Amino acid sequence: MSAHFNLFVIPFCAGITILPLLLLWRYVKWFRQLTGEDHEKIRNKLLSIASLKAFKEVFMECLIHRRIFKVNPLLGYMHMSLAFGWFLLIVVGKFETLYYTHDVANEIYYPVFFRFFEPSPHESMLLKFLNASMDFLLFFIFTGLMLAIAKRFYSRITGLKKITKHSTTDRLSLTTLWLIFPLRLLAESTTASYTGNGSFLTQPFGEFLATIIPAKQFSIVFWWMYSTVLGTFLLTIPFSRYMHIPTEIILIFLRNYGIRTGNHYSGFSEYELQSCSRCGICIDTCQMNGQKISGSAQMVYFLRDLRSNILTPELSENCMMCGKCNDICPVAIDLTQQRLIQRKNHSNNFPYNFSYLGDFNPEEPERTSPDIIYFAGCMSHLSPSIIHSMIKIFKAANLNYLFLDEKDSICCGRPLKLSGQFEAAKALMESNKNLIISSGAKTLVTSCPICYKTFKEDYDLGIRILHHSEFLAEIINKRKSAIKTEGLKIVYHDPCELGRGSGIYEQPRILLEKFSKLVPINQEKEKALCCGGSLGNLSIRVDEREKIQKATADVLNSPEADCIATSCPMCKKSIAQYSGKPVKDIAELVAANLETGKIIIKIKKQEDKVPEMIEF
Amino acid sequence: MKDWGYKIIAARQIDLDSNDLSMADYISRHEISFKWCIGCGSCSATCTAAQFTDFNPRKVNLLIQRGETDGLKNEISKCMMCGKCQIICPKGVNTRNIIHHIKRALSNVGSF
Amino acid sequence: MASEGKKRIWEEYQKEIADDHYFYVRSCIRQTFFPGAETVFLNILRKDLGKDVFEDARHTTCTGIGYHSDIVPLDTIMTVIARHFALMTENGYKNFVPSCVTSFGLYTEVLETWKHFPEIENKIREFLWKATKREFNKPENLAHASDIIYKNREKIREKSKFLLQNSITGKPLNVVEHIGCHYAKMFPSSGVGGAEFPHVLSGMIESWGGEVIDYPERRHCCGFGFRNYLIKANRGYSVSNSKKKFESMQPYKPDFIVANCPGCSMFLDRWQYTIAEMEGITYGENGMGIPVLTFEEMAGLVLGYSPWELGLQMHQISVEPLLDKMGIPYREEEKYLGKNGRSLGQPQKPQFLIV
Amino acid sequence: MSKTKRIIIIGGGPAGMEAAGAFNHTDYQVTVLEKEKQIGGKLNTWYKLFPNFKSGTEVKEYLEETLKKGKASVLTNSEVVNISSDKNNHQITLKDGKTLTGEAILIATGFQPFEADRKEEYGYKIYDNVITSVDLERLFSSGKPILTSTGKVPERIGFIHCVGSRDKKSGNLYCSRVCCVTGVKQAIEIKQHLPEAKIFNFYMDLRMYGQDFEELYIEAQQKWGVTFIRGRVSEIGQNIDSTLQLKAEDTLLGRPLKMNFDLIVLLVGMVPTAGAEKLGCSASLEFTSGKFFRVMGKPVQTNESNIPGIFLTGTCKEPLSLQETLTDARAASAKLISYLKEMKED
Repeated sequence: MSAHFNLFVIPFCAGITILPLLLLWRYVKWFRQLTGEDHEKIRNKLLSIASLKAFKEVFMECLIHRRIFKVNPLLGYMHMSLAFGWFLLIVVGKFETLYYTHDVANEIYYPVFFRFFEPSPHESMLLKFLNASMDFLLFFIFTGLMLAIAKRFYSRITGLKKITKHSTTDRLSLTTLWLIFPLRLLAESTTASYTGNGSFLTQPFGEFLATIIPAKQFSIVFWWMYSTVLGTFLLTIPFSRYMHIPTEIILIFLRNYGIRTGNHYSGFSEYELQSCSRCGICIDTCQMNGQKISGSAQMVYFLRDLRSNILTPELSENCMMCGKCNDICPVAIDLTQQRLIQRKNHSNNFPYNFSYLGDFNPEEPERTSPDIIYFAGCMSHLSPSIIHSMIKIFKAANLNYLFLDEKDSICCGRPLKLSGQFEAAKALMESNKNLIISSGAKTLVTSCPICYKTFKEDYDLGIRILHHSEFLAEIINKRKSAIKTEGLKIVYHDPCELGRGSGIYEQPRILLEKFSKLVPINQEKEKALCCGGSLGNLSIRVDEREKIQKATADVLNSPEADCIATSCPMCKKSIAQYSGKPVKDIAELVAANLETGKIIIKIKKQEDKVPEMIEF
Repeated sequence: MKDWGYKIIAARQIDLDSNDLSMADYISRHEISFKWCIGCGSCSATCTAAQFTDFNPRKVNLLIQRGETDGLKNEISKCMMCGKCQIICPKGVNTRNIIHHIKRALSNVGSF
Repeated sequence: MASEGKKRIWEEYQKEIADDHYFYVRSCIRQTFFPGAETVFLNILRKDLGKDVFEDARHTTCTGIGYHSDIVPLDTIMTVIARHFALMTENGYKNFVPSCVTSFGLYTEVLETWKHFPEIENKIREFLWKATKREFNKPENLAHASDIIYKNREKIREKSKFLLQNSITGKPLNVVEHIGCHYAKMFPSSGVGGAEFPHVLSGMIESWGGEVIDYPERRHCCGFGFRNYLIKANRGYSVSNSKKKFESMQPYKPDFIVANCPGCSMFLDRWQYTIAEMEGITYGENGMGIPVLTFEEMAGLVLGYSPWELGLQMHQISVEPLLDKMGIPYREEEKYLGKNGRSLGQPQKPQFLIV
Repeated sequence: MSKTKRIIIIGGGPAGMEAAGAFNHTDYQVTVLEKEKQIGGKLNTWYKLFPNFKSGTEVKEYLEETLKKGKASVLTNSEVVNISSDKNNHQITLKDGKTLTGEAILIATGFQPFEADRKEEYGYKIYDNVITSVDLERLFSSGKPILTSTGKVPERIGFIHCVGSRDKKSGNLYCSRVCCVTGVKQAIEIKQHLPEAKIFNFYMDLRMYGQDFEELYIEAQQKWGVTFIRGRVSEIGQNIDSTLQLKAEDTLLGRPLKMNFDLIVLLVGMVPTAGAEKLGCSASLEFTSGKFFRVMGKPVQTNESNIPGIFLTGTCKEPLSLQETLTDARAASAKLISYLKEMKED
């Protein structure tokens, strides 16, 4: 029987022993559910730089909360003070006891209740310092705690319009968490009041307490309460949102080993699901929430329903899939992919039959083995000026191109995929793939970001796939003679599928800057808004869709700009409905400027044998 | 019975008294714009699948509204879900969601 | 059902019907399947009503069946019809009375055509002259045989021995009246009461104490539809149409059907057998079907003619239940005896239909 | 100093009332002749008006105010049977033989609803549960519950558009213009009374030409769930339980369609008022193919008849909505005033 023991440590000990068992049990289960190749990846990367990267990330995200700092510094500080503060409290505490007892293997609870067990004041400077820093850390945590409590009642101070509505276990867990440090303060202070082992915070506070309550008698009560609350909190972790604290660590490692969400619900999905801290940052960033769209559910609620197996198809289908939440999620969960997986589970068995496509082949007699295949995409056919511009440019560049979907077009399949019908989508993709491969071209250019994304991710064509913005950025050059100042002032709208979806932010801008001046707006690139036309959302009502389209058009309607440019036929249509300014696809602008001669086409000799540089 | 060389044929007419409208009810429960269709036909005109087949979203919609669902599975399976019909619709009918729910209804028969 | 509207319509469609001196032309179908009907029509006119009716043995088909099967060219049809008019003229008659509704429709159509295109009439006159050296006047009055009975319905009521009533309860019988399509659908003004609510048969039924049934498919074709019956492949369509009518009239519990068109009488009668054989379905009471009468037969029964003399034994659907209701005496054993008292032979019993 | 000129307005309906009122700033002596025992014409029948459901009586009261301002003398029970014109003098003979003379005449004899029983295949006045849009308006105004002939609450109600309009067989080639929106309005009103009822409108085209008409149609479709089926009804038959069997083609599907109804409403079109033709002949006025009075030289002179001094307004010359009628009435009176001003005294 150790020198320092008291009954009140039991609750804490219970918590600290049971928790790891619970976690272990679940983590192993999920780990088993990982796919074979995922296991493979782990085996290969375990003893590599990846692990170190993971450590760094864990430190930056789980303790410092870098991503949250980016969203809002105050919110970041709140999380940091609690996480990092507590972490240090444990580390320094351990260090203190170590120094005190010179015994590494002291009881697990000993550091936690150190001041109870070691009542005599400290002589050594170092111990005094450690003691002080413990008080300081407690204070540090308190600042965060204050913010957290304030946020509950007035979220805007941390930059959040809306905060998550929590379940009962979550609320219980939350309260215990909040009580931990006040009780620790009370326990240590009251003890200090008669032992004098406190520091700058606990000592005076304890003496003050002693003036109003019989501190000596009370202190043991507080220690009991402290231990109990601590124990309860630890026990509730696996059943509450705080599961994210341990789980995120594992998630970060797995991610660093190159494991991704993929198209199936796997153990990795479980880790992702449990890593969601319900912080609710995704609620605010969601335009559906911003426009109060009926029946929409932001990711935090989507994941909640998914965790508790009550997810309805309607709920998972009412989302634009714009990926804004993906981009901002502090835990970097691949949210849209998670939703897509669920859509697949709901709809993959839907009937489809494209046998009518048979061996369809668009007749293209004269153009044999083209350099370039042009695939306009269904939506481009609804704004033909884009197509005309591209044709004009191909002709000007004197390229041997094949307009694949000039007359009869087969859909790229992404819309089917977005609706969860993966199998059906695959069938369409096969038909298109055959056409593309058989054409023998080395480069595919498309005008539709939706097609682009799917060509890149799902087709595996083995040829260059370019969105026309990339293609044009490549072949267009400013003519020296062109006067810089002549350029239009343009606001550029990043299409979801091209920007967040495919990471194409720069090429369109490089291109536009060759003949115009870009006007920056605060919601662009990663933060760009969804135009509202999205095929990702199946059920949103037309009037609600219009709300989003209008709001986005308003944001793009920067007073300095003469014109709004985008590079997606769908975005163009959506924005044009409500913007006061002309809305142009970059292809149209290029074509127009070619005519004015402000820009020229420059083509280097490449393997995909495109002609020499032409001036005209 | 003897073979007469001819049979009594069921009437070709739509009988709105005896037709089963449960599919129509199911769709309108899940997509209110289902019955906003005015039959203008712009969806069928722009339909990607209709370039290859006789698929006709307008007809599908009306046939379901009249409870004529024979061969529906066959028809609806032709849709590519590309969404042009929805962009073009002058009445804001959520054609994609309608087709999506027709497919859902057909793939879990009886549950609607 | 309000009669106000019907009355108004009937007033609008009152046609000219000659009172006497009729030139009567027979019907291909009627004289084949209901020979008694035409005989009794003549008897009623001559004996009971004391009218002058003339027939000419040289008269032929009007080609209506050929016409409605698209196999006889119009010029031929018109010439044949012109010949019939010539026979009428040669015999010094002016009032033309066809027994067949399709003939009546065809005659009306041809006369209407000639009215609007005199040149065609002249052409036909030439054809007829070239072919037969005959000339003709157009009839002053064209009426269908049922029009004549309609005109005289009250006189017949006066002489009636039986009424269209249940002889025991005195309740009026429920009668389905079926008007041949060619009677007034093409030229509403040529029919008594027009096309929508014709009065020619309902008039008779009402004055003879019956009650007319107005059922949803009343206007529907009997199913014959010429080409649709004559080409075997289409026959299913023909019988399906008749079935539609039976289904529609069934709830009204009709005591019998009366038609003014020989084709209709024929098909409404025979198809009941076919439907029974095909689907095991029978209409009317006790699986015996709904008796079908021609308007002449109906008039004959009212005037007390013997059912067997009327040739009702030629019907597929047994008329006995109807006779019993009306209280008309008949001797079952005489049903299949000819005038000479010798047996005509008996038809086979159908599988489902009870006879 | 010329004697006060006299204007005779034939017809005390909306057109007559509005026109009479528009003479308030003149010193002409205006007489309004109404054949019925009360003025107001059809407004005495219409319960609520499209497209905004304003009550008919409310509008009538408003027009009565306008009429008062006009200081016109109103003679009811005065049916005009003859007009004889001699240059600037027009003599009018009433049924009872009385005569009036005036320097100018404004004909505002309006329209009467098409007699639906002439469309025989629909069986109006034959089938107990076939009524017209006019009957329905009366029913609404009466405040009585909407019931079938057998006293049950109708579950399925059909509206048939274009009854007596755009129909050679009814002798009317023209479009009566107001029936489409009336059908939509009445469908909504029925839904307001009987939310459970299923309503089907059978139309050839929906001619929602007026301001707010299309909106009303969309409301009927989207808010009230009225079903619109494109196809002209061929015939109606009565079932044994006195419900109705309707036959039409769903022309958008190219399939014949059959269904039963508890109640069918015929949206009757406009025809010129009985007697208007006879009256017109007496004054040797010209007529349109639809037997409405013909105005000179459309698109201008839309109130002048072929007889100088005889003016036309409202639905006696063509089908018009109430709003159009009132506008036209004011236009007519303006024309009439300038005519009298320029009139050569003799």
